[in-house]
Amino acid sequence: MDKKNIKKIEKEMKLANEGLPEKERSLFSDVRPTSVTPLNKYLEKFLNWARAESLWFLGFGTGCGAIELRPLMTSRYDVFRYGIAPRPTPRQSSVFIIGGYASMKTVKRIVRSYEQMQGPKFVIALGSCTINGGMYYDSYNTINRIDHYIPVDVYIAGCMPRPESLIAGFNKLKEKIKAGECDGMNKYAENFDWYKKNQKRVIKDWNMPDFNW
Amino acid sequence: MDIMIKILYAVISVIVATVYGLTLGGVVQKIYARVHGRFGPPVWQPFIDIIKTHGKRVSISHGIMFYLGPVFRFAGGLGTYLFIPVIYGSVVFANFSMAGDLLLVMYFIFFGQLGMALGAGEGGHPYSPLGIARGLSQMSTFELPFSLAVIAVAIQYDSLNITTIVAAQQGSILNWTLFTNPFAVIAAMISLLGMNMHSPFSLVLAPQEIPIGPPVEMNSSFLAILQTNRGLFTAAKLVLFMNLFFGGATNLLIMIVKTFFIYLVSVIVGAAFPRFRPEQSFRFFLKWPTIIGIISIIFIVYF
Amino acid sequence: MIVALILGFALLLIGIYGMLSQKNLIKIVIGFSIADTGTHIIIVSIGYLRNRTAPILNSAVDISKAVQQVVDPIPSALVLTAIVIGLAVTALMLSFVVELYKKRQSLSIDDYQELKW
Amino acid sequence: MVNPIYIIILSLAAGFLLSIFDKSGRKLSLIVFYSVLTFNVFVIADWFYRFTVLGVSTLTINTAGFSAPLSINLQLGIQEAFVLLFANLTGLLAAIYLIKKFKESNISSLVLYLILIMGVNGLVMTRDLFNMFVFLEILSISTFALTILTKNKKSLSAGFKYMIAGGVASTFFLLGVVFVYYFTGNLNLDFINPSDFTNYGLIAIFLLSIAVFIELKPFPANGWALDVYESVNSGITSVIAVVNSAAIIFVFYKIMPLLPQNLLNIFGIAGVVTFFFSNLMGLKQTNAKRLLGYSSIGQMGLLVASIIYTIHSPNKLIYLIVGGFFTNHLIAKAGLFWITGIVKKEKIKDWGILKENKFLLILFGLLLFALSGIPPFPGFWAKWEFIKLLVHGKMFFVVGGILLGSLFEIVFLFRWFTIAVKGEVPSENPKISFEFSKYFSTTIFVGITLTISVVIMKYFYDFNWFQFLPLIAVVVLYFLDFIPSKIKGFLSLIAVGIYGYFLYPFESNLQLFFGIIFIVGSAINIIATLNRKNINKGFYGFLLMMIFSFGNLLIAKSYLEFFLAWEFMTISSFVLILRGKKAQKASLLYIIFSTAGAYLMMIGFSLAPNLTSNSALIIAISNINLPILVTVLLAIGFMIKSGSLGVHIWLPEAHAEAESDVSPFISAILLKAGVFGLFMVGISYINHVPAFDMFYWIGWIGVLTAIVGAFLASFQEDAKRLLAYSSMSQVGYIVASIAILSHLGWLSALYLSFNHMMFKSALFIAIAGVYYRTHTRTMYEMGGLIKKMPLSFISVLIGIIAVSGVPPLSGFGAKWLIYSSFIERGWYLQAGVLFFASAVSFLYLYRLIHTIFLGQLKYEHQNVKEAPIWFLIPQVIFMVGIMAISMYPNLIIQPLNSIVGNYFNSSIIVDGYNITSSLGNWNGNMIMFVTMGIFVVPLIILVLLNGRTQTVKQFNIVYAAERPESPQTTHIAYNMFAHYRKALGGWGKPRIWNFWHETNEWAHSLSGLFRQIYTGNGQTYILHIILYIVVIYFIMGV
Amino acid sequence: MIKKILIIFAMLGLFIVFLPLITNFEFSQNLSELASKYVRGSVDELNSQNVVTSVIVTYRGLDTLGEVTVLFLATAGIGFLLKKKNKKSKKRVASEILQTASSFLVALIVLLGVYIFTHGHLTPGGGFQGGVIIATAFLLLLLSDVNMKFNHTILQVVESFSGAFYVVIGIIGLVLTVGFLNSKIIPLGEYGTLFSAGTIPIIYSLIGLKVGSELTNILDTMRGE
Repeated sequence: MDKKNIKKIEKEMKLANEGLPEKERSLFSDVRPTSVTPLNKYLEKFLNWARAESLWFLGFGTGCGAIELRPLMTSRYDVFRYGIAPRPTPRQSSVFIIGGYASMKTVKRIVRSYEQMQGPKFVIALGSCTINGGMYYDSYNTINRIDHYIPVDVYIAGCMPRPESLIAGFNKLKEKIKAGECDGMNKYAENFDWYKKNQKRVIKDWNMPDFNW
Repeated sequence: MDIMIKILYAVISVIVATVYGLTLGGVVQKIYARVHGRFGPPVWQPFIDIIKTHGKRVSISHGIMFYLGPVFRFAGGLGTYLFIPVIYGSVVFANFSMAGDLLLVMYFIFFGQLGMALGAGEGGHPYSPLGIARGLSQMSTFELPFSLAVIAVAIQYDSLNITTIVAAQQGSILNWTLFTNPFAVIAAMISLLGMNMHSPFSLVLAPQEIPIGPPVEMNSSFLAILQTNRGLFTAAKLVLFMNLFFGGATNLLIMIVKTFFIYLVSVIVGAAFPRFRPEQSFRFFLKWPTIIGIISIIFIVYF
Repeated sequence: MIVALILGFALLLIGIYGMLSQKNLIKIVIGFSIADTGTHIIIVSIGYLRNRTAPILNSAVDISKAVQQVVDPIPSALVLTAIVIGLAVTALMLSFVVELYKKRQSLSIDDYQELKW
Repeated sequence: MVNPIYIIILSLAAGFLLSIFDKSGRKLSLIVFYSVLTFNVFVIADWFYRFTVLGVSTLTINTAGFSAPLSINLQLGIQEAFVLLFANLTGLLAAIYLIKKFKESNISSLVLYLILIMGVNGLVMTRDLFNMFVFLEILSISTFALTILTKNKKSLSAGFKYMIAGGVASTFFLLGVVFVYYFTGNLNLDFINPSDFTNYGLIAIFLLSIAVFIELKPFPANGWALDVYESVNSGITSVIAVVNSAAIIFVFYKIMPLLPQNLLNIFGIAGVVTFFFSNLMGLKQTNAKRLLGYSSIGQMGLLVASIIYTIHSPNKLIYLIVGGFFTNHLIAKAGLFWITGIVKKEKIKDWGILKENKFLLILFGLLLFALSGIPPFPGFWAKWEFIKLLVHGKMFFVVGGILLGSLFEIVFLFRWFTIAVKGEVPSENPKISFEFSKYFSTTIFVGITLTISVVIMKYFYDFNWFQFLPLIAVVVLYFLDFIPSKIKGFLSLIAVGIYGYFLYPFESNLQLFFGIIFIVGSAINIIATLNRKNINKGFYGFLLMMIFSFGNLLIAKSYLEFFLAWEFMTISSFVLILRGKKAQKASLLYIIFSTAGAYLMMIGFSLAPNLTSNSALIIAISNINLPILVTVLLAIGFMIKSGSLGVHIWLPEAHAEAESDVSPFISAILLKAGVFGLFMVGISYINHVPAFDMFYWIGWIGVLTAIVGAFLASFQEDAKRLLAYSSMSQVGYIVASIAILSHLGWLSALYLSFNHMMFKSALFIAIAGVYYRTHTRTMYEMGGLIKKMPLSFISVLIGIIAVSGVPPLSGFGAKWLIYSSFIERGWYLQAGVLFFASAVSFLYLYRLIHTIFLGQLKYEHQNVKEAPIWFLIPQVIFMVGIMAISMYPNLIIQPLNSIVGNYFNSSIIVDGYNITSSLGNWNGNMIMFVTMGIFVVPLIILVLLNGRTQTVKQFNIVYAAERPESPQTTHIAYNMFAHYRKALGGWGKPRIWNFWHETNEWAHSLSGLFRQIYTGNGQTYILHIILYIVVIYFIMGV
Repeated sequence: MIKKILIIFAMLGLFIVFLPLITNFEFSQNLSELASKYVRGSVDELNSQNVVTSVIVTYRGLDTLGEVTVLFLATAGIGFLLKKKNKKSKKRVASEILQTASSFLVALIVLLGVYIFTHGHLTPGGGFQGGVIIATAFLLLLLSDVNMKFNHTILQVVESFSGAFYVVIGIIGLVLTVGFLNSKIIPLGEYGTLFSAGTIPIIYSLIGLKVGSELTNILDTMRGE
């Protein structure tokens, strides 16, 4: 391909960032996320093991379920022994726990934080509300299915699920990771436009770039 | 050819120190967990964490300085370590200590901190400069008692050469600076609390106030390098303290034992105390340890 | 003639006192004039020699012994000049007073202190 | 050859007839008037020429056909001729200045003026006391009448006060004359035997002299004079202040032989007191002419004191001192009064108008410089020699009074000057009307004072052309000023090159070293100035003047040459600083502190023993055993220049407010002049160690300077101010290292000096580039510029690494040397404090680079470009230099080792790249390679192991799941170390600044307090006079 | 209050300053050497009866020239200061007696004045005294007729030329190289007569004229105020 075409394609690949005012567009990256092919089989397997054994979850409580995260870190449940630890910044976390119902306002933050996590990244949807809306199924202000907005790896049903269930969920996630089944990052990149469309449908005051690097 | 062997030795030395430092980190986590009444992560958790972080598929960078920040940091750790003779009498662990003396080591510590500060600064996150401002300020305050202690040591042994200082402490346990000039050791050990940034002096990372401070934007391999450095740098500092105040080490085992106990001081204090506010921390360092440091100099000059 | 000397000094002091204590511009000038006059009297009295005559060498004086018979001519010469000068200064001062009065309609020296510090 | 009596007769005859001539038109009378004045000048000039060049002996003119005691005789000698030439010339020029007035005014004004000049001539020449009285009265009456040349209420009342005061004084004079006659039987000065004044006879001489002295306006009996100066027409004021004063001072000089020594001493002290207090009271004055009045009165006091104290000195010295003060003060004062008449602004704050008129501004500046005793004007030489004389006579109180008074004078004169250059143009009447005659007179006078300056430099001192170079540079570039700035810049660069070539063969390597700092450093810094656009009037002239005076400092062979170069340096740097936009206060502060330092140095040099060899001062001084007092004074002088703690407050202001391409010169080079001076003191000190260990305390001051400077720098918001405090801190290190007085100490001082020159130049120029692009120095208004100005960033990065002392760059070498030397010397606590300072320096260095280059780029800087090439070239040169000496420290350590080896035994061993001291070792080269190696390792790891790296933009940050609001709110920069300040608590208060501020307030309060004695009431003034007479009488005691 | 105390203090001080001059004052028994020379010289060299006049006009001639100048200056100064305004002031008309007497006396007084200044070298008197007397004549005129106008041109011419001639006489001495203001440039004449003592009577006459005209001028200027 000649240079002109490459440039043209690159330009098409750029995100429009239409939600931003003109003067702010230069402050945000407008690069589209791409899927990443895994490394060769054995290396990937090794890395998956490491990813599974060192699960750093993002310490954001996005809903009422976040209350169940706290006991995990205390001496009673002590998830540290499974290599699970909270992390205060999405840049360094690999697990995002959606703590229950997600209001329109929260979805925006969830999307933003999710996009800022570095892949491979995993999502645990906690509680019924994240699965089908739960008791808020007909609320005007909550979404019903979180997996319309970000890819989810493990669901933990219940209202509220107890910490034990959470630990079980983590273990399930570990198994899935080790098996190489958790590829939410690539899924999100490949179906980016679909996810974005869903997100933009519920988030009205979209003042972010289309993809939050 | 000589230089190649030298480099080979240095590589070995660094790897040993890094592995030791990371393991020590794991052990400390374990100790902390036990203090809390937990089991805690496995001792090797730091290694898994590093592998995982390196294993990230994507990373973001804010620019060239951001990219080089962790490199500076790790180079600082490496340098600090490499300019210290780790084991007295050992060729393998002598590192590049002939390039300079104690002052070089002390100033090389800044190398990594400065680089990291610049890298974090380019990240553009407000927490980074906040953390750095705290870190630099605290650093300036604990350097004062530490430097006083170092000066006391230099007076005592009439040398700034670490090997010479270690050599002077050989023979008997009573030759250790710990016993010959206890004030200097006290001042330096208090400084070490600050250096290790365990609570009550964990101002920089302070996860609850400024979520982890400077490296808030660091991700993937950048973070992994920082984690690696943490092991190495801890080891380097402990070795330095061991050399200056605790008679050095004649073999690896003694080094491990000694440094472990030196570190334990920080850990115990850290596990027992809550965090200072920044100005409390600064005032603390400028007050008691400084006075003790001055006493140590007076002690060594006049007694 | 010691009396003249004392009188001269007295006038001098009185004149100066007048200059220092009187607020009226014209009185100050008068004070100056008095002091000036006092000075002139002092000058004249200095030239006086006991039992001698004026230094005019007409028939009343023996020319060959004139030196022993006349008073000192120099102070007399000086005082003449001094008087004229005093007159000139006084006249000029008075014309200043006139002009000042025209500008401000006041003769009090306290009213002319806008220049200070 | 005209009989000098004609200048009296002709004036008189013309005076008598003028009103008749006037009947046929003003033109004729003006022609007569001016031709008589001109005739006078020519006759006197002719005689002056005869006396000075042809060596004609003193001329005595008898009148009435009788010789002296019988008749009145006149005398014209070289002194009379000098005073008369001066008075007549001033008279002529003042008349030209007043020509417009004379055309309109009553004929009487011409008559009065002519006879005034006649009176002066008579007064100067006559030898008869009573005749003196007559001429004095002629002078007084004509002056009284002329005070109302412009008639208004103020001038009238001032004239009246003047008359009364004059009347009282002349009454006393008359009394004195008569009693002198009474006691001695004589009126002719040549025939009066001072020994006739026994006991009560002294009262006669007292009355005589006190009257003359009152006419000389001593403090506090001089309120009338001030009022006259303030209110009377400028032309006439200049005559009163100059011509009258000249005549009366000469009268005083004539009767001096009659006075007993104790009375002379009293008058001398009274003169100094007058000088001191009038300058003190001048501090608070806001009216231009009254200010000049204060200055004038003060200078008269100084002149009296100088006459009294020099009377027993060799003739040449008297001419230099008295003549110097005389011409300097009178010319400058006349010129300044004329300028006030041209400008027509009463209030000093309105003088900003002057900058609209460059020519007038230059005249004003020159006269002001002359008045304040700045070289090359005569006042400088006079002051130098006078202080020397007084110091040798151990009259330290007099010296103190004079210098303190001079300092006050500097304060108000330069405040005035800075207002003229930088002040606001007043809204009403913002134009200066042009009158040729006024400009003519002023210009002639400026020309004369310059000529006299050259004459003094040429004939009294045998300076060679090198010492003139700074002046020549200014003059030459003044004439080349029309050329565009860039070309002038290149020319300057060439000039500096040539200068350096001529300077090069130094006598010692220490000189060579400082030569490199001064000349090469300046040359590189000049490149940054090439960025200037337009014409930049005056810039390069003063820049070259400064650079040449740096060089001249090095080769100065005597104290005077050194001090001369020092003063040239001060004044040129002052002008350069003043060019900054808001530099009014800063430059004033600078000149005040510099002058204070210079005065201390002046005393110091005066006390110093004579030099014995003909080498440069820095070499010759090693054989000189400086007394401890000298050492202290010189050291303080030099430490002021290097901004040591306590006297540093000028430093941040000057650095910050100077133009951004001037700041590197000030910081990187000017401060080194102080360092050079300290070395000089040290060289003498180590060869002749006195009992008092002064350098121990200097060491402490240096150390405290370092720490305080570092803290202050950390709390700045202004980039240049931060760098300024950083300079202060770094120079503190240097000073402390010098104070160690050991091989290692001096090595580190020199090493750090060189280093500081390079990195501080680079930093200041980098900031200059940033300022050029962003138009702000406030750091929190910037941020994220690394993306826009990467080269400047790298320069700053290398700069701060070098400052901080982090290996592997050269800064570490400095730190290593310093700590080694301190510990070696046994200064442990000092070393600890320095260590602390060094740690604190990270605070400000990080703040500098972070808040400008890192963090969030602001909207308004989205389109900023890299700094211009002219800023980048010197930065690159300095960076290469820093890298070179970092990599190969031998390049500098080796020569420095040999330089310092001249003074101390070497205490280090240099083996290849390894430098070993008694304490430890340092291998810069190896450190560099190891660092490079260990830097590459993680870099490779990173490149290999990192996944797909996406470079993102500034707002792509984790922001607690939100997005940043704006760059301003996201950039952490303002008050970055607030917590530290909080932790410091009371230690963070600006005590030193407060101290100087309070000093200033107190000085002004005192000024306000003292000047209240001038109530404006004529009667009070008389009271002052009478009391003054009484008090002096009682002090004299009969 | 403070001012009053200070005034008293100042006066006391001055008194103390002057006191020794009074208490220790002794009249000298003999003429000073200088005075003796003057007395002898007046006869021997100047042929002038009045020693004071010799001293004033010849020995200390420069003083006298200065004195004249001072008076001249005062005139000029007052003229400069008090600019004429032609305002018709209504002043009381002088009495009949004064008017009549003055017209009668003026000529006599002027004559007396002239006598006094021409005989300055013989009798007590001289130019200044004579001039003043002449001026009193004009004062009388002014008193009798307030609106009287003097011819200023004549006054000025007299004033200027008498001054100028005085100077010229002085210069003649210079030209003849016997010294400025030397009175011996014309024959000394016979002792004790009107035409004796060289230029003294001439100079005194000029002075008389000058002083008279000047004082008249001053009086005239001040009249309006």
